[in-house]
Amino acid sequence: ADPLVAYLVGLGDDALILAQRLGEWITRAPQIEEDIALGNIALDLLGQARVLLSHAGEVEGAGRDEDALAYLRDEREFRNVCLVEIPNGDFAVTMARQLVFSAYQYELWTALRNSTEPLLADLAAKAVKEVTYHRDHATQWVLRLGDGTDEGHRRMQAGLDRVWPYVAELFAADDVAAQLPGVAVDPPSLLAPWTAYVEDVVARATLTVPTPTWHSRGGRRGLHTEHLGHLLPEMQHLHRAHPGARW
Amino acid sequence: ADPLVAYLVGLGDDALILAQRLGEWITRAPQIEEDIALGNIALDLLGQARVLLSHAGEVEGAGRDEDALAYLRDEREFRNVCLVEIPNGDFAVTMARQLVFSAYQYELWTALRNSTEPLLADLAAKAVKEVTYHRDHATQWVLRLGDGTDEGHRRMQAGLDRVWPYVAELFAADDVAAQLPGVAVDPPSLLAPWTAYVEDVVARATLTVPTPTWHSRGGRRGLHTEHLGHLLPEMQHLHRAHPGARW
Amino acid sequence: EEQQLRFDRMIADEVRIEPRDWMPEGYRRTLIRQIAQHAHSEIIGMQPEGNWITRAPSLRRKAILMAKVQDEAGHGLYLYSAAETLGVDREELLDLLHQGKQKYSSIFNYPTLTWADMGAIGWLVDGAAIMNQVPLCRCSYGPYGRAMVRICKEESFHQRQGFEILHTLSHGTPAQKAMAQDAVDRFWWPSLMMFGPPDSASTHSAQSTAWGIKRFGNDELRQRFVDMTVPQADVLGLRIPDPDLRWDEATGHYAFGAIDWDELDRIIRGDGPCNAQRMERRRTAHEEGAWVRDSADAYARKHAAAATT
Amino acid sequence: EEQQLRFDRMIADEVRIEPRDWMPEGYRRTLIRQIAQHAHSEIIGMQPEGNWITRAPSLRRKAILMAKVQDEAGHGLYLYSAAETLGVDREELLDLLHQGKQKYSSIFNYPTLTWADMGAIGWLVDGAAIMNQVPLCRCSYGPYGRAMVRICKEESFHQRQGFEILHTLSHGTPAQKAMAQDAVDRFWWPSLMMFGPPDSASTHSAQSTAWGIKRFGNDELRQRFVDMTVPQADVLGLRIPDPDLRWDEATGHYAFGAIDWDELDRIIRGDGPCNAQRMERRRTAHEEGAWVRDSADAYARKHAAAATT
Amino acid sequence: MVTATTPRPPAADATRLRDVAGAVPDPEIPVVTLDDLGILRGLEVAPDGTVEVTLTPTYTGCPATEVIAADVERALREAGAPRVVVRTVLAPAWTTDWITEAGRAKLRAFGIAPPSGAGPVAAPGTVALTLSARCPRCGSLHTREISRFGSTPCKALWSCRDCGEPFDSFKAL
Repeated sequence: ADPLVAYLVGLGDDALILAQRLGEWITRAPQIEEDIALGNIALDLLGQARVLLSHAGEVEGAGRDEDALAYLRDEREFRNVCLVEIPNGDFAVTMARQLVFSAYQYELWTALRNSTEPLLADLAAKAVKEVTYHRDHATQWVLRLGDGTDEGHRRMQAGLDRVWPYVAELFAADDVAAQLPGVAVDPPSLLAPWTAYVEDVVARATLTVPTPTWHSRGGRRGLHTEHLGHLLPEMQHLHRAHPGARW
Repeated sequence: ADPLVAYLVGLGDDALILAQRLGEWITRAPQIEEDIALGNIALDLLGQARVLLSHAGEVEGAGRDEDALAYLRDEREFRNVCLVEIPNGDFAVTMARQLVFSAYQYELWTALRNSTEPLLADLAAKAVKEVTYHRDHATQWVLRLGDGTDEGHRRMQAGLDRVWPYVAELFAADDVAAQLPGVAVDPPSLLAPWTAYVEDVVARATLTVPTPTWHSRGGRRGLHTEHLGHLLPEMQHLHRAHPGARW
Repeated sequence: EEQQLRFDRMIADEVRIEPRDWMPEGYRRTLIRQIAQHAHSEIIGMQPEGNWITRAPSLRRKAILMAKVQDEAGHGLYLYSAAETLGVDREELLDLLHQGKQKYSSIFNYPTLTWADMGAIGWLVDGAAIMNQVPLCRCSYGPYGRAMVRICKEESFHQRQGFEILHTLSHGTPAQKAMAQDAVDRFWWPSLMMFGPPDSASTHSAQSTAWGIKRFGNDELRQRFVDMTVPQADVLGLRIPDPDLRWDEATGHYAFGAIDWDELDRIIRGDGPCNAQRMERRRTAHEEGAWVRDSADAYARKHAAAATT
Repeated sequence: EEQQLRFDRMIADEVRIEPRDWMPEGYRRTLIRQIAQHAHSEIIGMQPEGNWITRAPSLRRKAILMAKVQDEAGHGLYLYSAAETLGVDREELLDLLHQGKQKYSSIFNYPTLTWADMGAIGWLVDGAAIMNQVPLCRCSYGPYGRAMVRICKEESFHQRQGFEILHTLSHGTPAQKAMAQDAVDRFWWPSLMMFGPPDSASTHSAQSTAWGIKRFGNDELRQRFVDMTVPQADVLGLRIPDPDLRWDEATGHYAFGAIDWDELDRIIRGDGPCNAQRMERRRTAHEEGAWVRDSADAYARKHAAAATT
Repeated sequence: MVTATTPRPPAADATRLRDVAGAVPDPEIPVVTLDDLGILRGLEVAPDGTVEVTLTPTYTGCPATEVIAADVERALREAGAPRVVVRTVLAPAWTTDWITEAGRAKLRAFGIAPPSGAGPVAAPGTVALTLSARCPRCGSLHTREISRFGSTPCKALWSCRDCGEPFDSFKAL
């Protein structure tokens, strides 16, 4: 398989699955502003996913468009990291995941602005601006919850604890990226700046960086949590129920 | 459309969808005995559903088997009452729904033992025994929760309040049944014995029969709650993802 | 008094009333009630469509739907802000909604059962909403009128997208076309009810008209909606579910069948298919979010205090 | 003392120890630990399969799977009862599980990612479990041995169903066959680990053997399992994911590749893909069910009191 | 409407067609045109008469982008273009700096504060700085942000502490 296709699909799936999870929040958020904010972030991620998956389909050259990739692959063919597929939990869990992921994407897109693959570089230039907002949004909430009420603090710490086992996978060395020097970013190289940013936020929020006893692995190889198998039926059902239909 | 097919599908869908909901409890029940009991009841209902849907397919004569009917119909083609599709809620909501539904099915199958349609009469003779257990199980739990702790009482009353709006639909006059004298049971005729049984249980449980301000309608005409549209993707996904495959 | 005279003159001259202007208490209360109901409708109206975000059949449609629901939340916030210029605050208004003391549009008490409902809501429900709202752009109260101008523009975009969803479906597979027709069958009559009871049975109207809040009667707007929509149904290739619908040469309008006002009454009383569900979702979101809002408030107080010391 | 001598003689004569018989404390503790771990494995083992009940691809398979998971719950209850004959009660044992102080089989810390995993679990995991459990039917402790007889019968039925699922898939569409192969690829090595570390590294074994609890070494059982399973894979038309696997004429057994014991260690330490999830589900079910159990207890007390007064 | 002989637009017509495309209104804020927003990046007429238009989306996920493409295509066809190809390019990334002075004036008149200042500051450890939006109604800078994200992805919701007016503010990007 073409590593570029795999790389694009991996990044695209991250964005797609997280957009799907954030979409579940809409009409359930703690305040209307957050219905909007989470919807907005989801929309940005969906936009990234569409660009990445469309381009993956073009490079692959087998006639698959963004919808074929999003709706007609099975669980084992998805290449997202496990972090994005875990259930939303309460608002603190979602904000912990947002902090982790948006700070990761911030470093990722910043680095990919120099990708030798033009589409990635173009998308990165655009996405880094969007993700700056996402990261700021998550940062503000981690601060407000961590350094607000006792309940906020307790829940926010629990949120960090819940998502931290999924962090290491984001920065694990990746076969696919290794085959694409200049095009892709080496995930371990993003860890230091990510850590600097996130640890600062966690400290300012009077919270503790968790030290998890276990770590997710293998999302990029299609080894997911059991949660993805419940997300995909909901996402894909209608499309699959009408084979070949246009929408 | 053949009213007999519609009648069989309606009863079959009731059993199928409730079996699906009860299946969601497994590994989540308050004690292991209840994982077993709810699984057992689900299995009985699934058995009823298979007989009813298979027979509906045969009568229809269009080559649809139980799986075609269960997995390849869309939401608007399902004919179950809305009661069975509402989310499980806590254990009290589920037990309230079980009391309502098993007491209804007890009267239904008791009456259908005299159906002139042989398959219905045969199934009824067997099902009434199963349902006697289901009704007893629900009754015991409504008593234990209603007349146990304060929290149990409060939650059990809330459970009754949650499901009672869906009761009237079970006993609403039904076009399809009306076209099948001798074969089908007239739903309103089941109300009096059902009420006698259920009101006695509710009273013994020191609870109050709710008087809801609204009522569900239209499940038998394919007008469902929005919940069914989230249950079906999960249930049907795998089957639909592999068109024509055998399992 | 003089203030009242000045107010009456402004209304008569179609000069807009602004937040700092004096206004009669009844005018203020009427506006608060109407703007709040409108804002609540935007917020509750997110639910029937939000129900399909996770299931949209293409990524493009998912994006459009997400953006639309977000628009509705934005309109809701916008309208609550407009209401706040009249001296209430959003929390109070939300409390009144949650307690069932203020209403939202009954149309949102119908379930969205298929994807085609996203089309029917855009085409019919947004279409009816726009018909109701365009006259409000000239509302005598400035902030409300100006809000409506911007909201109407965005709603037109939504209506166009709804039309496009139905158009795609009605020109798609037979199953898609059937889905589209079914959605129109279910949403047609409730859309006509969105204009409210017949003028003969409508309360509030005369005073609202005098105050320059309401500009047209319910029946007149309903007729305009039917006249606009029927030819669009032809373009869609979909049937309006009304056997009595016909073009009336004499009046130059479409004549249509009798509306089941009992159904509207029942739904307004709370006995609609989704009233309980919509309110429960709203209350649950609010209650489960309380700790989040509390923590944010505590943080703000803490850091405001820190900044000033 | 005399009791000890009598006990030793019973063990030597293969006379079964029964609940009322005197037994050494170490024997009792070893059995409690082993039976509890076995019961916990049945209960936790419901989760990977329970995960597919709502998604089973045919009604027949759904019924079979439901019945199987229910059997596992039944086995769990049965085993907790066997443990209770040794003077502990189920609540204590569940608490130890929930606190992480007693273990369950590591195999259940792998996720079930596709339907074919239902087949692989039945064929490989239940197959390995049976291989481990059949000797326990002759366990020196009566209640445990008799429980195992019943359980092994039902497990054989499950294994056969698992084989049948994989057989159907491997003779189905290419996608189904790929799904089956993928499941075997993922479950093969973890199944071999189910027999525990190599005898050279195994603790507890010698004493358990002396007490008539354990009958065979881990490596011996593992070899039997491989010898039994490899020909079945041929029937299924599926590949065992081990490049070193070959028939060894000299030994009359299949030789197989090196097992990644680090992986097993990691999972036993808690760093497996689903350890946290399995425990969380179990604890949540227990905690959220507390009010139900409490109310049932209160009801029982109330009505017992009423009956005696 | 199809005429028997569709006249092939001369290459010199490119300027006219560019004006046509640039005058297409934004579907959600129809008081401003594509030219006002600066999202029409180029228009070329190929030798065979095909008109190639290049657009850039305001946001990657902006669902209006496809609608805009369809509107441009229709407008150009009505203006006589025989064949229209609309391409969406991400680079260079659109920025609110590309909104023209005329566009800003129109936004203000419509009640939307045009973008000013910058997005959140990226450097870690600093408080994100957002400049105050000017009330498009009374011109006051005494305003407060109600929601960072507004009804459309490109806007935030503000309100004026002086005249009370709630207003959308175009986010600086």
